[in-house]
Amino acid sequence: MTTRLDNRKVDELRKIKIELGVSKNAEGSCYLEWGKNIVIATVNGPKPVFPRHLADPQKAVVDYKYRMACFSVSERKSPVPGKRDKEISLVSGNALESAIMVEQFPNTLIDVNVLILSADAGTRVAALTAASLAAADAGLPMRGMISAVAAGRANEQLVLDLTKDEEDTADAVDMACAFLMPQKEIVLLQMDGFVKKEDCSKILENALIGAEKIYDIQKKALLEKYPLEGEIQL
Amino acid sequence: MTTRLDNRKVDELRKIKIELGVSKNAEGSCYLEWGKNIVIATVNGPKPVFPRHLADPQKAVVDYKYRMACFSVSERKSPVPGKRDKEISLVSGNALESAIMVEQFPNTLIDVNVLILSADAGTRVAALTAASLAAADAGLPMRGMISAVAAGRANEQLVLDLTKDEEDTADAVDMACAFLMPQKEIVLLQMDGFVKKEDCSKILENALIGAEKIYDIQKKALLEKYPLEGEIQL
Amino acid sequence: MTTRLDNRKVDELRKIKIELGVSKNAEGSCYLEWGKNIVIATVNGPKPVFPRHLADPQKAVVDYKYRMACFSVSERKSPVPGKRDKEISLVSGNALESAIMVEQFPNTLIDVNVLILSADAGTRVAALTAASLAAADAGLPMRGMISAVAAGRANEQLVLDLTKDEEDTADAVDMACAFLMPQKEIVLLQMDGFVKKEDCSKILENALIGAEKIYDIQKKALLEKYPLEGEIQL
Amino acid sequence: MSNDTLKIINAEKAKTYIAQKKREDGRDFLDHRPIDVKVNVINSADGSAWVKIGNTEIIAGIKFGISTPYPDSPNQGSMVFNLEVTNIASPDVETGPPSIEAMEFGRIADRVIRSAEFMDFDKLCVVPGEKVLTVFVDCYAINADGNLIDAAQFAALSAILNCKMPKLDENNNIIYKEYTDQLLPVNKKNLPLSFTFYKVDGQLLLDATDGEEYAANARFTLGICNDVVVAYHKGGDSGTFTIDEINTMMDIASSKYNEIKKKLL
Amino acid sequence: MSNDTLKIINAEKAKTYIAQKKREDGRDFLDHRPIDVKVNVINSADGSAWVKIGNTEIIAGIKFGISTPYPDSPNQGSMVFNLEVTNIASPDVETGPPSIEAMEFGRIADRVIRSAEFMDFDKLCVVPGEKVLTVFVDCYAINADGNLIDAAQFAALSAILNCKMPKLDENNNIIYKEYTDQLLPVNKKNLPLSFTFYKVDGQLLLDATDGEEYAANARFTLGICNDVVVAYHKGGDSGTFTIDEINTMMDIASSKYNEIKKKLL
Amino acid sequence: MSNDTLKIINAEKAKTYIAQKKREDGRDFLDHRPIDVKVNVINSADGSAWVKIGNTEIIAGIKFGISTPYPDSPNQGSMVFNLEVTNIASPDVETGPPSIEAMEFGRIADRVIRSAEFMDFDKLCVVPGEKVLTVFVDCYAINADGNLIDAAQFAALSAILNCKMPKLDENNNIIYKEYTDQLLPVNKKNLPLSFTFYKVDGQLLLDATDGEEYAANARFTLGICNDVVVAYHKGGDSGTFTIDEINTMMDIASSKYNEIKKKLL
Repeated sequence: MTTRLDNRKVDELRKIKIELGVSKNAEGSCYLEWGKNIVIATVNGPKPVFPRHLADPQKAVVDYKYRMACFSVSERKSPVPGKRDKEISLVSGNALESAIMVEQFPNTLIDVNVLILSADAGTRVAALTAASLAAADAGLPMRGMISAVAAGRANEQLVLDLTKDEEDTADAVDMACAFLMPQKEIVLLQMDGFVKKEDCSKILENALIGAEKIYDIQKKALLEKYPLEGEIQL
Repeated sequence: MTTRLDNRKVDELRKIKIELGVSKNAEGSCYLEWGKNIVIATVNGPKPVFPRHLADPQKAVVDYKYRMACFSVSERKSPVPGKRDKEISLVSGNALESAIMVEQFPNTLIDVNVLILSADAGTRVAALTAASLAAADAGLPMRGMISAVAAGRANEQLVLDLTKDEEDTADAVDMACAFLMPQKEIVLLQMDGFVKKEDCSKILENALIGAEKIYDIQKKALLEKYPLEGEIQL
Repeated sequence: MTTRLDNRKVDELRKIKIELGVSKNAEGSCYLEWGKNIVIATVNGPKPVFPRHLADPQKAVVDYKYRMACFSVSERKSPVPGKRDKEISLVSGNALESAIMVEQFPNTLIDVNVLILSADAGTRVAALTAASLAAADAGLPMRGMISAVAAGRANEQLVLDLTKDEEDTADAVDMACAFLMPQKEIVLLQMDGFVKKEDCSKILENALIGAEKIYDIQKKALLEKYPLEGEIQL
Repeated sequence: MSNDTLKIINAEKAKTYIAQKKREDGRDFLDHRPIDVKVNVINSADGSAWVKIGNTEIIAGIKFGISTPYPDSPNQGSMVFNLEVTNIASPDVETGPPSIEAMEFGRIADRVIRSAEFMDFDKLCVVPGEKVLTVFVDCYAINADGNLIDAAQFAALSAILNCKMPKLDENNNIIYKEYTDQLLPVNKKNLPLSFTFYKVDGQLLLDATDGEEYAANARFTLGICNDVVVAYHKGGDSGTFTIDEINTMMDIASSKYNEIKKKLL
Repeated sequence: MSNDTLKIINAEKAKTYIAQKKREDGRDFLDHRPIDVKVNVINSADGSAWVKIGNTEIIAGIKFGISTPYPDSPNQGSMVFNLEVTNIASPDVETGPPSIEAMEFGRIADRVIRSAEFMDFDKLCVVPGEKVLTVFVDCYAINADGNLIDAAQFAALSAILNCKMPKLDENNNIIYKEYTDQLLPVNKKNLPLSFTFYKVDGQLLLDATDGEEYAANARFTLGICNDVVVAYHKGGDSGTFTIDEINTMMDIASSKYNEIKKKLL
Repeated sequence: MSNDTLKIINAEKAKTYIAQKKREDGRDFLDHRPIDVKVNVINSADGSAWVKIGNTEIIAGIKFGISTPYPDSPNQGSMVFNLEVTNIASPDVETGPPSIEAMEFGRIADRVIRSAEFMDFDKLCVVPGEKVLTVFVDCYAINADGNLIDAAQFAALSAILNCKMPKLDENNNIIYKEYTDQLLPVNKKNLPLSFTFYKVDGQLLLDATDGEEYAANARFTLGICNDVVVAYHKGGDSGTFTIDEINTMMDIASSKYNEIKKKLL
């Protein structure tokens, strides 16, 4: 097994640090360090929807806002959300919605905010992982956790959880995956690259292995803050 | 009589091809080729107006949207509608409204969309001619057709239906005219130039002659699709 | 006492000319020339608020719009209101609101428009002085007048009512002050500079002296147009 | 009483007068209200004019700027025209971005000024292909009581006619508030004037008031240079005109041309 | 009957058919509707294609522009892709700025085209570090009845494959409507094709109609070059897929690749 | 319970305490809550600080950019300051474009930092007249519980004070994440600090909480360098101050200057 740029094993995650309930004003919140990524997520709601015609009589609407701080990337990003931010917000909101029992709260809104403070590849999966924890921290009834991770290829080997440096290698491919756990259902999947079918399947398998690790870390974080409930719910 | 750049006679229209009902989703639609102009128009409604305070208790509101495809002109146009598009939409909507019995549908909206796919001078009159046909195709009760055409001056002679090449000649003047037919009432009239009063009157007369030809073409197209109704209504 | 660039005394105001009721459509209006500043202010209302959720059940909302004409400054200004315009509008609206008995008109809107036609330093205080007169001209019940003036430092001396030329001197400091008169309460106060505490207090005292002069000029203008009421109200 | 109700009452009043072959202010149908023009009223502007037509008041101000010419006209300066009709002009105007109608009014006034090769854009070239002068003409409606197109066009024209060329420094940048003794290069022979008509119950009205405009269902603006037409713009709702009416308006505008020209020159 | 009601009825109809292991138009679940491609249909465009998939119609048109290269790729031209889904395509689309869904559709189609190093951006360089060609690909939905991502991708691809390189003048500016005999530099071996699946009540559907899309709760788009995957994009509401389903869709798309490729080349 | 109702209750609670000459958290009226400053917390930023004042948390991050200087200061770099107060900081903040209040807060904090010639913009010049450094200071409210102006000003200041100058390559472009051993050129003697007071029922409060701010009807911010005033900004609704109150706040801020300065240096 060859060595990765940061000496991790091919199936090794970067260091992850989670703190729940960091935000005093939010009903649920999560601070997440994932390698050099830093993410804060807050969840509020369910609450009334304005304007009313945006409400859904069948379920709560999840308004997921993914934003990158201007200083989170190498060259300063404009503070105005771009197409990428809007697209990630849309698909991530759908992914998170599949984990929340939104049908219990018709005609309401669940506000989800994720701010990327520092970015080093994999921010959308880090954001979803944090947002899912913040939703649980907010006490929302959930049918599982969203455990998200990127898998891919770098320097001629299939690897888990790529860094920005790995993404910049010549043959790099990055597949952002989010699973509803423990059900192992895919709720987000995005990749652009050039990958043989067999490798594509293998990367997806790797992602699931990674997601299972993430799920364990998430459960541990929740059990620390909510010893009893955690045991039952997860 | 001197020859025109494309060898037409001074009072000769470019070749016009009309197809009604081209759009499956629209209640009325029209595909129009007019020389090198290509136009698609759709009409939907009457339908409820949102937000409600935009409704008119006396009549249907005609929301006419004139847009040019980015690739319809020589240098790529921005996809964002500009002042010119908005102004043409406003005056064309007023023109079309004079042909539709809008007073029969108070508090409703009639949506009119015109997309210019290829442009070679005279797009606003081509658009109105097509939109009027689409309105008839949609079965809206009408007090007449809007028959629109440009007339003007090019190469020292007064001509009908100028091309872009003619518009680029040194002394060119282009007068966009739309008539409610068969009443011969002017519903749109726009010109910028430097034209002696007598010539101005003459150009307007030429435009009416052109509009009568357009009107015949429109009737023919409608009679082809609606053999019986056409005979009675027009 | 050294001389100022325009030969005024340190506590001398520029020439002020006031005309009330200049705008036929407005319920109250004021044209003000203050040195080379030219300002027009109009006031309308109280009137219903749309959309309704912006209404305040306790009082009238004062919507103060400060705008500079494109040609009012040395280099042409964009017609789109910028952050500076919005900020001045916000703080000036709050200042004017303290003079109007807004609690008498719950759930309504008072529209205040100020257009700077020509600018030569001190436009925000000239605007407030004019807007307060326009509010009185509109017959709104008031607990006093807003008398506004700038005071500051230029060429090593503390002066009242700086011109643009004075503002451009090396040590210039400009403090925009608005007082509710005759109560002498501060309703707007803005300064950026580098001023010893003692001087800061002195500039503020100078501003009050200036505001008293402005208040006299305002009273005179109102008495001219409203001989009887003026005597009683002010 | 809401503004809308007031507008409807004013429109009804206008119609009642017209039915009796009169106008509320006693004018003939084809007369202007008194026109008053003051020039160079704004110290900060490079040129300016304050035009009153009855109760309608518009201020136009000019500023010069240096810009890069368009690739297809490397030796020509340019003009940017802007008309602002805000809440200050009338409580009826809603706060917010410019209305589509105000935009249309501005574009029509702009086109009339631009027509007839009135302004000599070649003489606004500073360094061919690199630097040209841009003339910014900004009009502000101060009080709106109808006929804003013509008032804006008159104000812009007056400001242009009384505006001196700016001095440039050695780097060809504008020295603010310093001028040569040359006026802005225009062709006074081709002075284009705007004449806007409204049609109320079949009657053509020149210089309509706000109430008359609200009562009308069709508008027509002509740009005229003596006996030459420089612009035609039909607007204003779904009313129609006949060819004869167009020709009539053309003749009326032409006959009034010199009277208005005198007020502006 | 409001558009929303109609959509719900159409979705219910789609579900009823699927419950009976059928589709309303008689197709198998993994079949396309008839695909019709016409190229060079727009005179004003440098390249164009009109693609019909059933009742869905999209027109793609190409325009060239000259621009400054990005600092990090001084020798590469660029592509700008834009998909417009307006009211003209369907009365359901609201007037106003593009919807977030239309934006997402455009971004997915864009990425599939961009993938697989299909376009050779190095050959779009005019003056290294200074001037490069930008290829503007603008797609307009003319009639929207589902599968807009694939239709836009097919239309863009067809327009690109049939587009000649523009002639440049001595200053390296584009001479409009004049072309060299070179085609746009693409690598036909790596032709990337888009395959979008929707999932309705557990059933995977290829080339879904509008009613089927409305009935679905998950969408998946694959970009495929033969037996190579070039893009994966899960979208469309909160439905989920299993790893097996992803692999199944990959195999289906791969097996249909040559059939679609033939229609476009 | 709606957020508005909660705000009213919190404001009433604040008023009740103040009527009893107390604050809910036991502080004196002119005391700050505990202030906690952590610097260089964000790896991707060139400088950063995380400031907590009670429950209020703001993160400031710095990024350098290369830009063209303004024509009137060809040898000076520039600073762009931005404060974002979004939904993440408080459920009360509405989704959408920045509120006018957040914009005002940012402008005041910006002005205090800019004052007193604290930053030496001459030393940010790279190539006179051509290239200068721009210092982007972006502040994000992470949790909003009052006193955002001062918290943002403190955070920005801390980030600035701990930020090293970037290395440039031979073309004078920034090499990301490489720094010289020089700090950002500032004049520490002129360290300007922001002190914001709110007035509730006639009582002046320093470092107000969200509930206290909602109860107040006037706000006053001073920028102070020791015994020098660098900024005055009255804001916050229609309440008023007397000249004596302004002088009192000036003296209080001046007396607290060194205590706060120590926390930031």
